[in-house]
Amino acid sequence: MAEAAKNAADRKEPGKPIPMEKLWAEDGAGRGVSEPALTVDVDGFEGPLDLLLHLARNQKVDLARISVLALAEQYLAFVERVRRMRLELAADYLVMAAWLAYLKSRLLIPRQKDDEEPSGEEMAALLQFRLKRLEAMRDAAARLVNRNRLGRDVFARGMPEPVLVEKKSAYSATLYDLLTAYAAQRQRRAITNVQIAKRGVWSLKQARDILARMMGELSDWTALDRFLIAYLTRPEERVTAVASTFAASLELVREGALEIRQSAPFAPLYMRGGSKPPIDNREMP
Amino acid sequence: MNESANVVPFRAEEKAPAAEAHDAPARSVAFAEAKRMAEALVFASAEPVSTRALAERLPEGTDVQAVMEDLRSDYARRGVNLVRVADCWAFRTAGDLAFLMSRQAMQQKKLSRAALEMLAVIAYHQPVTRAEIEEIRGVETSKGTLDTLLETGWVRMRGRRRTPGRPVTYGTTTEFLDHFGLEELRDLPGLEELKGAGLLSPRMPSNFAVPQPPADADALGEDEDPLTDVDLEELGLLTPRVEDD
Amino acid sequence: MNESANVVPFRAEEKAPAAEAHDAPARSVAFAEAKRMAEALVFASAEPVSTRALAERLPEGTDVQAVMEDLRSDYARRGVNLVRVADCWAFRTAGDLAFLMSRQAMQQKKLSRAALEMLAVIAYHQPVTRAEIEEIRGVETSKGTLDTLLETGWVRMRGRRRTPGRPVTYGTTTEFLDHFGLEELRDLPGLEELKGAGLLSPRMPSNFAVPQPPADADALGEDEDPLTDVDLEELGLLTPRVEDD
Repeated sequence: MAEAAKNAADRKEPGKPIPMEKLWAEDGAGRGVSEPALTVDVDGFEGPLDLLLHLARNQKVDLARISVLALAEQYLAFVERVRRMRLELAADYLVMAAWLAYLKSRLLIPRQKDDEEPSGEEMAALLQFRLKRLEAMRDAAARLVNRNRLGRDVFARGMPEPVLVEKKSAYSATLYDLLTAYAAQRQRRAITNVQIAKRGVWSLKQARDILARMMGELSDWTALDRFLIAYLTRPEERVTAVASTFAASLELVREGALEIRQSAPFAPLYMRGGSKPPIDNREMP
Repeated sequence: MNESANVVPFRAEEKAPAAEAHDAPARSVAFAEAKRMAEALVFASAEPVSTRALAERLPEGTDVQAVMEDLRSDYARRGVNLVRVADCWAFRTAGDLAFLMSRQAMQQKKLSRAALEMLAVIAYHQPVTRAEIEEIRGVETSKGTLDTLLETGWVRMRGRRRTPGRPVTYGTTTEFLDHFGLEELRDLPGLEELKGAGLLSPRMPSNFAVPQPPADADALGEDEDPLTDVDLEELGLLTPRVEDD
Repeated sequence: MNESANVVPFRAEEKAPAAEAHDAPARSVAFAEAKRMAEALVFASAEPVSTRALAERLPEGTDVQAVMEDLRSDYARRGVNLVRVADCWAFRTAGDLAFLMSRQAMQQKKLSRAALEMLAVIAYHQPVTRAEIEEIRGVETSKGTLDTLLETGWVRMRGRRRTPGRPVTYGTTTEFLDHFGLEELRDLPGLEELKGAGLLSPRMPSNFAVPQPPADADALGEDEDPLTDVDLEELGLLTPRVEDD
């Protein structure tokens, strides 16, 4: 597993030196590892966008000129294959698959006249924007760590004469100290009788989180729920997923963060972002 | 006799604006003495010293900014430089002598790739909420990454966003600037370019260059190779692992 | 225009022995560079640096003694001096500026773990009584810890709870907010944010809650009475007034 991850990292830019990677410590913790016998090793990757970026670089052209369709197909092929082998993938990867499947359908189906949904090209541009932005941050990180750094390349006074105290208070502590102390003690007291429940159903919160995350990408009417459900769940979980997603979407509509419409009973549900941002439910008790 | 710009160690005091020295010798004396005091105060400390703290200790009426700028140019070409970090001042060994110094570099804890990436996102996009960081990185924050960054002292909670839910915002600290040798956030490498390219905005800017899609979405461009069915296993993406029990 | 010997901050490099500069400009460049290196090494070292250690690090053939003597005279009148201790070199702030350095020397103390924990509980759960703090922390509070917190100026007695025994309630002060860079108490991160930052396990029991501190730190709660002078006397915070007659 570790070996495979290493290979994946080594192959990132075939033929090119990868000085950036050298600066990164090995990631110890595996991700996506779960109970079932088989797991997918996406250890070398920081999420689906990173995987896409990697696949895009494999196209060996500038990010602005990649074939988004080919990229989407490649990603979906990867996910399909994983699913056929009944392996598990982290939810993030599946959310991306749902979105890409939708993007693909938009790119391939000719545009209708009264079509209010975003065009495939607009969606492709959005994906390219996100990839470019991520790559920019990646480069920025490399440029940062390559700077002359204090304690490595540049040094402070080795024998400080500790005489100048600026803070008025005689005591010092940081907010981080304070929060760590608080969290640690509350946890110590609370953790004694914690049972970790196995999740058999899609919680409302889960569905809400996923919807809220995808909404950032929905600028116009989108029949996203079907893609979401197709990729995100195993058949036996489908009912609970539909129920939770639907309930969560109603909640978002109530908040004004989402609009929904349906042209006829049992017709696809169309969604688009509302006028307000979703309430950050991390804050809600 | 300075043969090379590189070796001029100190600007001579004589080069101070002549007018000033002639007109107000008393002020000049006071100024030079203030420089000595500021120099001693900042030199003594390993931590950057704030302009405010200096103002409190220097004789009343001292133009601290001018004193510090003067000192900075005194030290500009020496082995030790006076640097500004946000609103603070510190002496640091010259960057070009890193080769010499790294022999005594202490072992530094390496940050994970995820942590570094998140640090960059926070630095360039601050103030930024966790949800926004996740949006940019396209992945949920794994446990401990943000924690690690807070622990380094480079990242801090800045406040709360005035939106529903009032999410906490994150930003960088003065220690971050000090560690990476930045005077201020505007000195972040490539910041202006990134801003200009619209890559620091949370949403895709309307002027973001949308490449003209080919008429036939399936047709490859001139400089495109068809994708081979990439062997995912070869890429190391798919490694079935049998759990031993 | 140097009016006083005392304020000549740096000897100009131009004053280097003319003969030397004329005869061997190349050597002079190397010499100046060696000075920069030595300066940086001595500055960054955690202890005085021996001439021998310097010789090892400076380019081969450097006249270390000459370099150091030259540096020493560079710094002779600055706010910082290069001093020789036995066969070692170190920078020291100038002796005549000692008055400056010791002026506000204040020992900064770190809060003990227990004090930090208690402070955090008071911040989040205020107004809170001592018994409640103990209940939350699950340990008895030593008198000293609470005293320390009151001494920091970050914690104050707010009032008395309207329950039997009328226990004193504790809360935080404005200095607390200042010190921790918070605009208001509600800026303290909540449950989900503590989890998000990796400070709290994501798997806390469902009934686990982090209280939201009051919006107005000064407003007394419904079941709180203000502290009276009598209370303060009882608590030993107000010296009993001597009735004059």
